[in-house]
Amino acid sequence: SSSSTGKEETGKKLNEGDTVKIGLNFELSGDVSSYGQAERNAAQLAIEQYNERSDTKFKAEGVEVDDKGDAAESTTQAIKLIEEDGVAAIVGPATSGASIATYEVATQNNTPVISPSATQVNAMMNGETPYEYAWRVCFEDSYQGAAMAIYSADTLKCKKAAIINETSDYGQGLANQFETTFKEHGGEVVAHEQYNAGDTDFASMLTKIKDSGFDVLYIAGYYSEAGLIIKQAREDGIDCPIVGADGFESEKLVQLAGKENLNEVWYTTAYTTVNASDELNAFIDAYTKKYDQAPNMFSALAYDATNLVLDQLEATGATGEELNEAIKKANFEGITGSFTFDEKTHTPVKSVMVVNQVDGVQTEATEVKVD
Amino acid sequence: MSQFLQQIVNGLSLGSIYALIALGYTMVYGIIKLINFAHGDVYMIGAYTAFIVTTYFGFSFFPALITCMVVCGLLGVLIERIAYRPLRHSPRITALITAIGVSYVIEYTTAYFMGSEKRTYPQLLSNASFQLGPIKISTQQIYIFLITIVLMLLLQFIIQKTKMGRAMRAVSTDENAAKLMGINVDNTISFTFLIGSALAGAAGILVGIYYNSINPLMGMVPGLKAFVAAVFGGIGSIPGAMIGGLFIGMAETMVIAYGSSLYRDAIVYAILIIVLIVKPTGLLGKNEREKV
Amino acid sequence: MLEVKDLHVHYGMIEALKGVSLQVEEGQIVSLIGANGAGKTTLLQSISGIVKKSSGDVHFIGKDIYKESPQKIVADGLTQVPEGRRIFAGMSVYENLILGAYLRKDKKEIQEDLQKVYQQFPILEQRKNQDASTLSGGEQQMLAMGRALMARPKLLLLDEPSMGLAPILVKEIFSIIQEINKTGTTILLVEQNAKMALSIADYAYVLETGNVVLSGTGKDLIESEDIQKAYLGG
Amino acid sequence: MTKGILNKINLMWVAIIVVLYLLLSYMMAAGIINSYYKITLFNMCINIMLAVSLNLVIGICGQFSLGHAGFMCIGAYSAGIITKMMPNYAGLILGILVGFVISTIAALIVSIPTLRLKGDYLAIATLGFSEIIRILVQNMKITNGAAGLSGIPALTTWPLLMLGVVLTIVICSNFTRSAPGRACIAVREDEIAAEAMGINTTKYKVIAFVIGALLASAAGALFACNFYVIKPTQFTFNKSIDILVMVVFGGMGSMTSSVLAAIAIGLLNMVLQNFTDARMIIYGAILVIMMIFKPQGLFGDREISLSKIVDKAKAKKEAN
Amino acid sequence: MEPILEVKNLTRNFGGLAAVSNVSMQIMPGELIGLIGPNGAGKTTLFNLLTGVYEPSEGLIEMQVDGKPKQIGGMKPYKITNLGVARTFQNIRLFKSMTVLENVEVAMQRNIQYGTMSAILRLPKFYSEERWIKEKAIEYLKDVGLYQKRNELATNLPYGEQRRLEIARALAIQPKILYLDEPAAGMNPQETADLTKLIHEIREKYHLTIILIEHDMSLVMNICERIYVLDYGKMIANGNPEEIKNNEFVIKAYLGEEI
Ligand SMILES: Nc1ncnc2c1ncn2[C@@H]1O[C@H](COP(=O)(O)OP(=O)(O)OP(=O)(O)O)[C@@H](O)[C@H]1O
Ligand SMILES: Nc1ncnc2c1ncn2[C@@H]1O[C@H](COP(=O)(O)OP(=O)(O)OP(=O)(O)O)[C@@H](O)[C@H]1O
Ligand SMILES: CC(C)C[C@H](N)C(=O)O
Ligand SMILES: [Mg+2]
Ligand SMILES: [Mg+2]
Repeated sequence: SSSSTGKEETGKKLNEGDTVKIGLNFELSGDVSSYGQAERNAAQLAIEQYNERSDTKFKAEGVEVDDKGDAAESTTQAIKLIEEDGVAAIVGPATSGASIATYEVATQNNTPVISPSATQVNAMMNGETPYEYAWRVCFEDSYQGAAMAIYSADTLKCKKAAIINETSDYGQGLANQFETTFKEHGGEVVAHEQYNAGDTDFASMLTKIKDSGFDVLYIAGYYSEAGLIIKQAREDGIDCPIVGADGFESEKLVQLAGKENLNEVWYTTAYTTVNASDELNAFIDAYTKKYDQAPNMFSALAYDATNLVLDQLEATGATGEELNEAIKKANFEGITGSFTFDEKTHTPVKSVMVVNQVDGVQTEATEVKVD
Repeated sequence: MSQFLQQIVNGLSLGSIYALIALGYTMVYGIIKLINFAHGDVYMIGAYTAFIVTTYFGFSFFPALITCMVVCGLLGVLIERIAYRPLRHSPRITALITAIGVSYVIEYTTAYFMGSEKRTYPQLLSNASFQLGPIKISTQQIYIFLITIVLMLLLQFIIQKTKMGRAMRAVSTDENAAKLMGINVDNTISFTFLIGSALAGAAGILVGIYYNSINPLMGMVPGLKAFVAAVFGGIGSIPGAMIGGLFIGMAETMVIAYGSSLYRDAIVYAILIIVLIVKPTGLLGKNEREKV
Repeated sequence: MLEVKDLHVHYGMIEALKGVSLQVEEGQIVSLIGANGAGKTTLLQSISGIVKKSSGDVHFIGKDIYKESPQKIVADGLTQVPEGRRIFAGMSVYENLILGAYLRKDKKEIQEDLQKVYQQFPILEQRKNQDASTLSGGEQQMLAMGRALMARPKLLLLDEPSMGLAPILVKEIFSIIQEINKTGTTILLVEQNAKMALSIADYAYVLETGNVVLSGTGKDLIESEDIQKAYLGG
Repeated sequence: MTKGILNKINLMWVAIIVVLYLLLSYMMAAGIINSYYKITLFNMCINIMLAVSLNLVIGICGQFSLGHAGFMCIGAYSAGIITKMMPNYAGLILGILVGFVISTIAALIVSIPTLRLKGDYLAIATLGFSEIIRILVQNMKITNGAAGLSGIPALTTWPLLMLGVVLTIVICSNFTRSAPGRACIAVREDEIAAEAMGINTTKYKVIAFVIGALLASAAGALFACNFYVIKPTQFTFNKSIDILVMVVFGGMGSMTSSVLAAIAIGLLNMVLQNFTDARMIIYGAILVIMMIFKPQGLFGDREISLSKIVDKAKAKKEAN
Repeated sequence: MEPILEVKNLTRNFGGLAAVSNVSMQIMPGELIGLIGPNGAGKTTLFNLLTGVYEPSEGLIEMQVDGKPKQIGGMKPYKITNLGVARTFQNIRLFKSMTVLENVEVAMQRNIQYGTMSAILRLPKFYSEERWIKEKAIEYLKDVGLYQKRNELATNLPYGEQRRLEIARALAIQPKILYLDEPAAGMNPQETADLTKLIHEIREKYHLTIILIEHDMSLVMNICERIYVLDYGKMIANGNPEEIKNNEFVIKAYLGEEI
């Protein structure tokens, strides 16, 4: 079997008709399994669609593993995928912590890892330089946080912000950047609260900040809690703009918050069904058909990440270093937008959209520039 | 001041929910001294049962509540039969491990069939709220609070005053002596699980409606908090569970209101530890020195 | 009334009863004596259905109770006062007594029986609302007997009722046993205190390491030399 | 038999360990154990250290602690932070030592007042304490908050792990089979009687608790330097439960059992990986079934004892 | 001669109940004292006070330590034990899953010099002391006739032997004072006779002061030099067996008409 370091072996050429294995390393159990499963589903869909096409050179096979939402397990599973299954690339995991835990092994073994949604600041960095084989197709938290701070200060003309963030890296990353940029743009942060993923009761937090005089509320977290916060805030009579990040992007946000409460709500995202492209609509249809539920942003990102790998495999017919080089140079058009990679950070250069909700319906999407 | 009053309302409603789960927990513990780790998951099943019967079969609140309580009650009995009864005479920690196993099975079976993402409820109870001077209370909060109190009183009555309750207490102190009185120990324990789990079912639907958000792992944290609440109040004591639940809810609320939300759980645990050091068997737990 | 034939009981690998047979006739006091670990408690517990029997035969008033559950056996009229009293701690004296009548539905008669027990053991009435675990050993023994009587047993099994009691109480307990017997309850009495047990017995058995080694009327056994030596310290 | 430390039995143990070590090293070098199995093996080693040390607290001393993850967390972060600054073995050793100091202080703070608590009350107090540790770590700058540490140098090597495992087992079993260990067992069996034997029960509970904490902290350090990344969410109450499961699954009070359980659960996890969606259902069901049919655990409270094996062999020889 | 133990006006309340009430006693070195009284009189509670399990509500307990009286009331049990006080329990409290030998070894804790470090590092001190402990423990087992059973689990011993093991364990503490709480409970006359002999032997061999609680009057009256009688927490009589047998209060409260 293969050597344990893989250092000397920098990849191999594929023959037409070969079956290429792609590792799908996702959070299939544990607290964050809903993200992992949504992404796994989309990745499998992409592979299935690839195999159904008649114009392809290879067959692809997705090898699923469960990292349980745990960093250590994620390392272990990445090694399994590389060593035991001999995958050409790994898509996943969904969360940053689990993703970062695979970069060292991936780089040692010349196997690209593409995370759909590891948005943590500097996630791909190994000190000053990025891990050579680590990639993501989402933008990083600070970027979104900054974008929303600019939008709130300049477009919405807000002066005083209250921030509520999840205690996770995602929440903290967004909140910190929002605070910094908002201040730079002349704003002030008058209240700052945190919650744990899974919390359901935000009454005391909202009661506490209610009188602090804020004119915009930034929620740095995912739809599952953000939906409840929005609902409870609106019912509590907080009617100023509520803004957030791509964690809001889900059908569930509407269900959780209630349509009537989703007014004056904006969030940053790379994925929007407003003015959806044909490709995006096709994806939504196919996904809905296959899994009997609508996809969300995470599925879309995973779909893009998988297609990115499949495209480059198809183009190069090689694994290892050559495949990785192709990814680095890729100019990818996906359903979450077109992008190239910033070679210094291995993060896509993508535009941020700010989406507005009116009665729970996304109405318009504006592009925001961060500099 | 008005903020303070409002925070008290917030604390009471959060606390009632913990208390509601803690009641069933403590009841089962009181009788067979088992930490029923799966209790939080039974509560989750309650929430899902209500979700299914209301969403797919269009049940209204009360029929849904009854269904939940029945389903969860039976589930509790089933769990006891399969996973705890064979271990009744093994070390308690062994049964704790089966409880953990059962908990995994329930959580992930639900995730398998219902998906692991969040679900939302139809609006089953009016969510009108009214202003009482400076404070705002919703009808749902009142419902939860009242139902919790009523159930606590009912439980206390069952355990202290009824024949079944006496049998339960007898089984809890001495199983073999209870048998010699003609008490059917198995049935009594099943009954305990029936009631305790039905309570969890009631909690499930109420929380589902109140927060409008359920998922297969939703029982984990409240299960743990309820365990903490039960211990705080003196595990095995029904009023203790009520007080413990209300206390934990109130403490969390006050830490957020006047401390830091960052350290919410840390501070609550610290208070808990201090209380236990001062009163090693919880607030209402019997401070029984073993007779030598 | 009670007939045990060739009863075997095992605890895991240990055979605690190795084929015990005995009989109790209606209205009698039958005593069972034997050293520690002879299997006396095991015998009573297996009759009551608490301990699993390996093989043998148990009949009570003509009915096969070998396989019956403890609560059925109690319902049939066979009640036991267990070794070490086993009163329910944390419950009041009154509640303990009422639990004795757990299977009975005749509320009124239960109350009457309660009064009877209070008459027989006045101390229990004085202490009726006290937590039973705070009673002294002797009081607990009376409670345990009173509790058993609340079931209106036809046959009462007593396991070492004098254990750990002061001499003055031992005498009192034995006279209570005789009184209970006079009011029509048959008694199977297990005792270490062989002298007392034999002196009130109509018939008696001696158990040694799981076997009945001797039996006879109480009087015969008291006079037997072997018994004198081994159990009466003579 | 007992001729000081260089007795026959001890020498036999040394021989067995050396052979086992060389065998596994060879298998790794030859690729019979590939990297995936290797990391699974590494993981098992860390779990052995955790399970054996928790067994000392729960199985031997009878103190129901649900806070083991907290001490692991301390060790992991101490080593993580220091080796990031000093990415070499000196750094790792320093990290382990710093972890020891902090864990000892933490263990003393929690144990002296709380070990008076009994059973489930103690469990909740230790659980709470370990959550407090985690929340502090989650909110500190030096630990990089919720994002955790990444880019920790991979200093954990096979010889180091083997050493960790062997030392853990030797420490725990030497302790158990000595006067202080007997005192701990006495405390577990009957606290009042133990006190009547002149045993300062608090002292021995604290000793066992601190040894357990130190070993967990060492395991945490090796863990941090094995997986590149550590996050506060890895050290929740669920981690403590996982360790507890190993202890009970194996058999309480037996070091051998904890070792075997850590290995068995590691293998089980490996096999179950193939059942992604049903994995946890099967795992849960196995826990239930296993406990019902073997409530004493996989191996019960038996220990592999060379001296007994030797005695038996001798007896057999003589009989022939 | 100074009394080895002096109890002055000792009281212990449980809620409203005075389980031990204003009790005073003087015990001389080497005496063999009986403590009798009806059930619930407070005998065991008195032992618990003397051994530190309970704290006195009022009163003093003075023990002769290094030639000076020392107040030990309310001290932690293990500290009192380490002054040379041992006891057995009314409800046997052995370390059930330990072997017979280990039970005795545990009791020798206070004579052990090596610490946790020596144990873990297996320093020479460990080996030499362990050997000594084992030899000593075996000696105590021989005293009570349990040497043959040294490797059995304590829980597997028959009742009578468990009581003997409790005595061996108490001896291993190398006490000056030994409290025995109903050592003959549940024994038949033959076993009781053997026990009586054993108590005599160990007292001679180890120069013990012994106080024992017993309901078996044949034993008490046979071997005790002096008897204290408790009733409802109060000391109602104190004297030699003849005096006690004929004391009308004792007859009324405890013995009944004839013995
Ligand atoms: N639960 C048990 N498990 C294993 N062995 C037991 C159990 N109960 C009793 N035994 C054993 O069975 C035998 C008979 O015990 P049993 O309690 O019936 O004796 P006994 O005659 O009542 O003695 P005593 O006079 O002490 O009450 C003894 O050897 C005892 O050790
Ligand atoms: N921990 C306690 N809490 C409350 N009451 C207690 C406690 N310990 C003892 N008592 C009470 O104190 C009284 C004396 O009990 P104690 O056990 O000392 O009696 P005793 O003389 O040893 O009786 P026996 O001969 O039955 O063993 C009893 O009424 C008992 O219920
Ligand atoms: C799927 C998401 C929860 C992942 C998150 N954005 C992270 O970086 O951890
Ligand atoms: Mg018996
Ligand atoms: Mg006593």
